[in-house]
Amino acid sequence: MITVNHYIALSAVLFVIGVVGVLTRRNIIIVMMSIEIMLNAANLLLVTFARQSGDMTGHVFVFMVMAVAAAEAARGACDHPRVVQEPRDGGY
Amino acid sequence: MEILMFNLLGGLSVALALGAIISKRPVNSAINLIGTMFCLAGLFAMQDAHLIAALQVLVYAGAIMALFLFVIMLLNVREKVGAESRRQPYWQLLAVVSAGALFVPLVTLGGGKILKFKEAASGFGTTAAVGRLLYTDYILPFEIASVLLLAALVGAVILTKTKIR
Amino acid sequence: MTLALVETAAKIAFVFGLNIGVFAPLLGWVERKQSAVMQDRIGADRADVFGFTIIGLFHTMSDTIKLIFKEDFIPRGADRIMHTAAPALALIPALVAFTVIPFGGHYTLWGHNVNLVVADLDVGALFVFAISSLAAYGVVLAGWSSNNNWSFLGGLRAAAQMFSYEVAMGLTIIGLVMFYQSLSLVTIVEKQNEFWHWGIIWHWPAFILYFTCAIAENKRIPFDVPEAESELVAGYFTEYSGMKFIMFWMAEFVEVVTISALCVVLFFGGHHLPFVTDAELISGLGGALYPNFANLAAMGIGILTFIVKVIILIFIQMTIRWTLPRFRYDQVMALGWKLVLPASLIWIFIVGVGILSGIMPRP
Amino acid sequence: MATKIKKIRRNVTLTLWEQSYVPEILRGMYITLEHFFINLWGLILEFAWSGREDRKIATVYYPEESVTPPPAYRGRPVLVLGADGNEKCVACGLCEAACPPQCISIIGAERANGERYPLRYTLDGTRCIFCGRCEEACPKEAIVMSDDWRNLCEYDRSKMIYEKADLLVPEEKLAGRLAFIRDKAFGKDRY
Repeated sequence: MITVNHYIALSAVLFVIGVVGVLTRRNIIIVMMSIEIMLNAANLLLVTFARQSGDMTGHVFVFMVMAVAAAEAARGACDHPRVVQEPRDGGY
Repeated sequence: MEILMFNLLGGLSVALALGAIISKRPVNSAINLIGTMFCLAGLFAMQDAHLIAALQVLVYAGAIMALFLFVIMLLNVREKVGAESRRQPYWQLLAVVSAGALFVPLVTLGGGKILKFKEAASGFGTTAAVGRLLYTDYILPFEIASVLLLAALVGAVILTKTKIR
Repeated sequence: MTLALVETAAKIAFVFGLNIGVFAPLLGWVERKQSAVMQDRIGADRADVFGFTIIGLFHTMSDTIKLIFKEDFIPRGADRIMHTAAPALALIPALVAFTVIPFGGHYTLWGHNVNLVVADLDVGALFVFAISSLAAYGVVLAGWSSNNNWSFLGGLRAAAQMFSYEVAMGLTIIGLVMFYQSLSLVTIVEKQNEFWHWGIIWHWPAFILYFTCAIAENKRIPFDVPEAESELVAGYFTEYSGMKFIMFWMAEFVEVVTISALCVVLFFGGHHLPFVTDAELISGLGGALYPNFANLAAMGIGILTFIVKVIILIFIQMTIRWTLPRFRYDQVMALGWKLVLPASLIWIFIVGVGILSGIMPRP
Repeated sequence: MATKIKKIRRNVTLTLWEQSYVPEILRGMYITLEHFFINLWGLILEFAWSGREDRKIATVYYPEESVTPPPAYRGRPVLVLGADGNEKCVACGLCEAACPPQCISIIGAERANGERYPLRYTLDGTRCIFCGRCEEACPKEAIVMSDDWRNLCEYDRSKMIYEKADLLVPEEKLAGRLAFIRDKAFGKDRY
């Protein structure tokens, strides 16, 4: 029987992986991907609690998180080539 | 059946996320992360969040990761071998400490209260239900999100243009 | 339970057999022979068995045999794992997208309710777009892992083109979704029961836009810049040979079929015959006397109608492929972002106005 | 001579009708489909009975059918064998001199009646460029370009050096080409 605790545990593990990735890697793209892992861990938790409480507000929040992540990725995608072209600000 | 699926998808997502932050080449880590997104989409679908599962594949695995992969491939052209230097040791210490701090509640989770799922109401998580919520109660955040995306779009265009006429 | 399993297995076998067994090899032949007949040539007709050539159909068999026994070559410096995985990554999404496409309606056979779709998802149309967006990965990784400049350029072009047209493709469907009030493809087909509710009647601009985007998404002529022979040797599959090479071709052909099937479902009423509703068809076949056989016959007619419509759309795609020259790369991107995307947004607005003012009666 | 200058518009501005793509695409598709259905009908007729002329087919089934080249076609150069059984060549050496890649070499001799004839006439097929200068230079219409385009390739280069016996072709087989040369050299269209 799957309980909410299973999902909380999984979400925590994923979040920790994301944190470790941000703190240990220096490649800015991998750092951004680690942030995506953390966002996804939060999304999983939101969906789980939405399901547990029977309230779909969590889904709406996940939707917003996805919109923010998409905006961030779009910004990052055009930012990275500029950072790499001028490496003195330590981006890469 | 459910527990088997959870173990499979959850284990796979953790393994792929680990692969994403460990692997040396950015392309490999991007591929691993796409796998993680897929597994999470499966987990969303297991919790009756059908729209969110489809959006997870469409937005995360389809669009965001594709953008990352695109950037990595463009940068790969002038990638130097071993370009990545190690962080300072205290960063790694901080990583270990923060990971440990987050694992404390995880360990105590087993001893705590066990929250069980209720039976989902019919129509839970479908496109119609979530859409209705989005367009009634949460219309303002929804519009703000759309403005945010528009701002990101315009910003991206301006950032990449070297000369603006 | 077991009956449902058997039914699902039969439907999956039907969809896979139709795509991999019938359409994919046959389209290779059609593409050669149709182009030949169109261009006043004779076309492939040399492979024969005991002197019979049956207008070149044996070429599909001989090609398959040839490709199986060809050397499977991986260039030095290529990423071996990605190079092997890329063709599968290109082929699988094209096949998976077909699972939510209904190729028939609901039928009652001996008390068992049969719904002719592998998976009736609530988010059907969204699922198709989500899966088809993944098809880009196979192409991009193929270009990247080959360690070849032509392949790499082809992969980059494919990535930019596919992601651009995906946006426009998603937006062209919004008008239809507003019209039919559902994302589920099964519901959309059910609402096209009457001929006057077919998507093409009200939404023909959306059909033109969608068809353009779909061809661009599939990287076929006139949008085949990622594999432009005269510029990049063969684009992203320059370094592929044997079965891996043919998997890209199969992916392309399966996508042709998927696009046509999706068009049929969204715009041409799916399995419905024009002017005949499902209930009329079943009663016309003697539904009162032999309900089971009438249902079975209606099912056969429905599947046949669906396949005929798909074949007509495939024929149109092939004709376009052999009629038009290739766009220049900047023209492709300009068409996508400056013409198709604004046009689809305007179309959404028009549909909204039409629905609210009651000009477009919703089914 | 007055040169006729045709003006070409380079920066064509399309009309709105043309810019909307779809009608023009449909027009193009109409043309291809017209060919398609005419040829498809011919294909069906060809299955029923041989109705090759019902198709617009421009290609031929090569090994079974082959094209007859027009008389102006320059194939393998051959020596003309006269009606009397002797070659017309008098071993004057003009073709040898005219040949740009110098693939012809002649050793002349004299018959008992004083007529000259080539004892050996060697034409190196690996070097011939099918220019037809030998034919133009020849005063006796003894070497002409035949319409033979099939026997030009060998697996071995040594087989491509043609001796006199390989080159001789009876006059009646070359009648078309000979008439064409005469017309070209002495007729109205002489250049």
